[in-house]
Amino acid sequence: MTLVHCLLLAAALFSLGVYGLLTRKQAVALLLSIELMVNAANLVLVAFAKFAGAPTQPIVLFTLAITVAEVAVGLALVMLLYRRYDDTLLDAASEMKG
Amino acid sequence: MTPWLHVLTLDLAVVGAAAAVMLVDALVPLRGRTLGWLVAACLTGVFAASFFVDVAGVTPHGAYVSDAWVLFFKRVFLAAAILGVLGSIDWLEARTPRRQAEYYALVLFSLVGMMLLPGARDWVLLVVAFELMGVPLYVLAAYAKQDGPPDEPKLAAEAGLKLFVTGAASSAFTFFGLALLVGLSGSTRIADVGALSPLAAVGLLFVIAGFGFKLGAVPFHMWIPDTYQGAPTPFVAFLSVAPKAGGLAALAVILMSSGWIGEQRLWAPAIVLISIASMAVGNLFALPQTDARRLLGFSGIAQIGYALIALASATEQGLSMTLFFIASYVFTNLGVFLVVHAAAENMGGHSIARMSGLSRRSPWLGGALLVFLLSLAGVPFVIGFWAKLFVFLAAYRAGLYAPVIVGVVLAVVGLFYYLSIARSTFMADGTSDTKIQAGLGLRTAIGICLVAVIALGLWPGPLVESATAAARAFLAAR
Amino acid sequence: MNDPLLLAAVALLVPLAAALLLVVAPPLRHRGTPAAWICIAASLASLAAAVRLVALHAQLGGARWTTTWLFAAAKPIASVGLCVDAVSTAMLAVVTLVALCVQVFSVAYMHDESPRGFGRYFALHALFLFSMNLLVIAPNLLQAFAGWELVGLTSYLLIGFWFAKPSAARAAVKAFWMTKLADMGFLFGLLWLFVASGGFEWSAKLDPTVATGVTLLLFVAVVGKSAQFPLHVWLPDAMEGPTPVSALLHAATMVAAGVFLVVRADPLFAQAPLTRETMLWIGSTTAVFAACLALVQRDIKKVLAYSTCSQLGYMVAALGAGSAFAGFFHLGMHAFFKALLFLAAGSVIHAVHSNELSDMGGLRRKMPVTTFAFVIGALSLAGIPGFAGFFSKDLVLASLEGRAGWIPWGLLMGAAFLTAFYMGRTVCLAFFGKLSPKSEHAHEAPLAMSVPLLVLAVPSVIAGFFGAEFAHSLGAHYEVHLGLTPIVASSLAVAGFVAALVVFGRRRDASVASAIERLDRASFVDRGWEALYRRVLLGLSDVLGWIDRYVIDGLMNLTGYATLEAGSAVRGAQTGRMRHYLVAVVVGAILLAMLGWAR
Amino acid sequence: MIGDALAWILGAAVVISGVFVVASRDLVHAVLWLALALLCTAGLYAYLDAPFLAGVQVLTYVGGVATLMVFGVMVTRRHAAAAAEAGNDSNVVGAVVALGVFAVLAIAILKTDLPTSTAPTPDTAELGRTLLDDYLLAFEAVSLLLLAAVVGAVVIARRRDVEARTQDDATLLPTMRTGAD
Repeated sequence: MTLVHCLLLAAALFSLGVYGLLTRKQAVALLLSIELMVNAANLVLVAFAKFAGAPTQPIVLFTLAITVAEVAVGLALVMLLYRRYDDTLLDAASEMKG
Repeated sequence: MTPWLHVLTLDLAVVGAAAAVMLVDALVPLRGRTLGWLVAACLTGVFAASFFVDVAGVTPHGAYVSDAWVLFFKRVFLAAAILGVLGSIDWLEARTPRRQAEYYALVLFSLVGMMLLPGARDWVLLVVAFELMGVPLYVLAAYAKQDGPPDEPKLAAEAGLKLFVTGAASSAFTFFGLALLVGLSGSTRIADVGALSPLAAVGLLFVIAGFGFKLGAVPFHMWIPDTYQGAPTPFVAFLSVAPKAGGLAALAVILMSSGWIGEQRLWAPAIVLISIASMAVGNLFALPQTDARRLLGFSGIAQIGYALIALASATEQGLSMTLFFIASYVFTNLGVFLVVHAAAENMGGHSIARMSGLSRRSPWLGGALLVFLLSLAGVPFVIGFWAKLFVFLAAYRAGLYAPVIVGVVLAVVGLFYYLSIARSTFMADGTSDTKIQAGLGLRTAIGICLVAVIALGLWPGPLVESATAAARAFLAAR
Repeated sequence: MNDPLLLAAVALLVPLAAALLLVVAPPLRHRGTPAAWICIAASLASLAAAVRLVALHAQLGGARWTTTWLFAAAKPIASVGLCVDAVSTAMLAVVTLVALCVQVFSVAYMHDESPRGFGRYFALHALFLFSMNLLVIAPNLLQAFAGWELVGLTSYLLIGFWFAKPSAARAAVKAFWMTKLADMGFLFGLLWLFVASGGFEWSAKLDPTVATGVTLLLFVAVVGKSAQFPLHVWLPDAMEGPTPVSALLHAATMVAAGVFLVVRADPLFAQAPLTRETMLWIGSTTAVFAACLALVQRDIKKVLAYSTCSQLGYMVAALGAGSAFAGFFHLGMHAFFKALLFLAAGSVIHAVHSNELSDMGGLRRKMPVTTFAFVIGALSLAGIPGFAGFFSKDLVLASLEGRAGWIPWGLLMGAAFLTAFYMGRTVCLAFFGKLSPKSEHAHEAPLAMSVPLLVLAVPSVIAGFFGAEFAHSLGAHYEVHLGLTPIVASSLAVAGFVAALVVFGRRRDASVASAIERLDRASFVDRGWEALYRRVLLGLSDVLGWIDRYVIDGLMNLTGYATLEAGSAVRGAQTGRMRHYLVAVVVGAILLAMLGWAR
Repeated sequence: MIGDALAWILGAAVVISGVFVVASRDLVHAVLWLALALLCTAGLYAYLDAPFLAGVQVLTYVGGVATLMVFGVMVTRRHAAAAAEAGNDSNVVGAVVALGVFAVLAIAILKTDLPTSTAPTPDTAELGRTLLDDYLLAFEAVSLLLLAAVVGAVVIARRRDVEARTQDDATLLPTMRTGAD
């Protein structure tokens, strides 16, 4: 496997995440999709460290930590959604528009 | 003590304040409005200290550079936070009297993130600071989760979630872009671009897209009106200015860095496109709005479009005018939101129609609202006029004729809907004649904004000077 | 007090001090009457300083003082200051005199206001006077713009003074919005001027294209402010404001600011023949167009409003013909007699409690002083020989002789006839004929109202005789010569008046209450007059009125409406569904990124 | 060679499980597929000389996935997942946009001359050193971020808020605190 392959793999993973982001209706599923996208970014970081000697490995830890923080808040918000609407479908929360 | 720690004096003071807020709440819970006033006093102290403490310097590996540029932004953020806290005191006491400390702590955390942004010269620090600014905002947007009018809790959940979902998606794009940029250049320094490849270009534009979300620039803007409508209005006052200033700072740090400024051919068209789209969408969508917060949300989208024009010019003048625009926008938009908040608390809602009779029930609030709206509309001689004028002048000098023409034409449209609010406040309502009640904190905040908008409108010189000095310092040190 | 600059500073700053005092001391303002006296005292001081300046200027000449206002990058961008010369001193005197008269008049006219409203009214007046003076003595275009905008803002507040009335609030917004629209021209012109010449000087030297562009942009602002075709539609609506406000704003100050700007910036306009040509045509079109519309108005204030448009058209046409002096002279004369007319109309409205001409009639017996004043104003406006309006109008017309194939000249001659005719009509309907029911209880205005009328009546008659001195101080040449223009103009004016008397004056027995119906019934003494009046004049006016209401105003409204509709149409894009928000984010990111690999 | 083959298999597994993450209708299944995808990625990290990161990845996501599972169960317990995920036209839009993203990235990747280097990747000790040296400020900022996130998550997720307590509770609180003094 070379850098190109890793990057293409990551791009595919990222695109899958995008697809999930745009099609899933469950709020939790949205979080899964975002995890996939961040995972793709991490793969890019690790691949560059391996094949190009870039100082990117430590950054993975940062993106992981940030994502954990985001998901924690996100899950809390999903719980709030669930409590308010008795549902975790995103389209439930579309009262404000226009 | 480490020789460079003084660089972070102000940031550490804010961190200390956040820690103190949580500790105080855990040990000696303060009742009433005391905590809010203490936080405001602390921040005012930090703001004052920014004029006396020497914070110039560089942290190891040049990750963080503190100079006039950073100070300018820190003062802007601190001013926004002080005014935002002052404006929130009464709302918190009225709605969530037992959930105050977390609110202030989260505002302070977000503030630390903002304050780290303009000095960051390292991709990792920049992105982390950006997230530190952003994550507390998700929570604050949903803060009214179970208080107030019956539909408010539901809207709060929706507001927080919409902000979070778009924000988290944007972050994913930022991370991917960051990974590509650092990987390709082999360095985490923002200024190290290396040979610009198509992939690096994509990386940069992904990062711009991610940051554009916080700016509320089109097409990453759609959360704005909904979040503004559902979140607590005093918080929205803060949300509508400080993170935008932070986003602009971050964009400027990247795009005007010694590495990227040479690649202007790549990013300038992107910024121009975003700015034209923001002005068009913001102004057009604002027209049919009936809720003051939604209207101001769209107007804020348009205003960011104006700020981006100057940034796109990629000159020292353009950069300094962006700074001037941000500072003016902080006072104007905070002021307008706080007046809307004060009015809505008394008049039973945020719809523009509800604002009628405001001028009679409180001439000062009505007058202040008119001044802020005129400033947003760019009418002479309040500060917003200079902001627009300078932005247009800078862009014109840089040869960006298209956005200037679009901007001026749309500014006229803006005048239309700003005046529609003003007109509504002048109309009689006939329902009530009682005076508007506004707490001391709210009144203080509005008063400060009003004085700033008028005084800087009559005498913009000092602010122009310091913005220019800041821009020059940045360009010299980058 | 012999220092011109000090006097100018007094004229400028005393009203500001009064305004600030009234703003920061609410008790003073809320009491009402003290606010009025503070404001009037300030205007009096301003007037005294201005009069002294006029006298002093004749001996000493001009003076100029500036200080740097704006810095950017340690380089002065602009300055503010005082510019004392013939134009500014004369304008200052006219403005302060009219303002003072209006304010004294208002003390009685606004008597029924609550003390708070009364105080606010005078605070605004003081602020307005400051703004206008700031514009008048501006040493450069930037300060003029500051004054210009402040004038716009305060006039917005004054027109919308009765903001609780929806129509007044709407009129105020319309006036503000339309003039602001035009002000974008000013702003652009200013920017261009700055970029081209590095400053904001009145007499910057520019290359021809730039000069044309800059002056055309400035002229757009003038069209808006001075209510020229086609941006004049806000002016009739602005009559919703208190009548003294109309007297101040729509006679001597706000609307005249546009003309004044062109007079001031004459060196710039002199470099742009194309702009002047445009002004010539727009001015003469407006003059005749608005005069036709004035003919059929039923509201006495709207007659005067359209008449103001028309007279401003004269001034703009004169400026277009390159005769700044003629335009400026007419501005001065017009300020006197139009303020007089508005105040007299205010006096009538105060007595009758109605704006409608059909509610008036026969007032000459009830209100002799007001009638006297109105007739003086009307004769002056009509340009009857001997009155002030005659001299200035003659000068304007003379400056147009032979220009553009005599067409503008002919248009203005037609307008002169129409002016005399509609003023004659107004006088007949309001003051002669039978008493209407509403006029039964009318009584003469109190002293505070009649004195300003008489004061303004004096210059409305005699000011014209000082044309030569005035011209001399401006370095222009002026003499009355007996030529084609004065003879034709004065005969047309007299003819117009006589025609109006014949049409409206004969039937004194007819009920004036139904004046309008009477016009519509075929009840004219002379069938020939009737045919001429009904078929030609009324027909023309009706057509023009229709165009005005449905085409021009309609277009203005349509622009607003279309923008609003566009806003509503796109509204659906904000669906409220997060999925769509995410689509926008992702698509935006891809589009941006495509910019990247497209390289 | 065996490593390479294994990497290809892992890569394929990542993509396939990714497809199921976004495509499976049952939320619990989707979470499990995500766990598989993340595990396979961890394997790739190990292959790419980042054993420490592989470990972190596995450890972090054990907790994370467990939490997500709970949510998945919570949701599906009450609602028929199938009904919730009933198809609509947005799948087409999503597919087109996702393909667009992939196309943009792929074209940019293929058009770029990627840098190469034979420099050794840092070992775990080196990683720890840089974290507290080069990235010191960012590291501290991240710790603040985590603190803020915890505070925020608690604020939002607390089921019964403090002010929702009865008045008695409210009057009780000060006395309790006085007692602690």
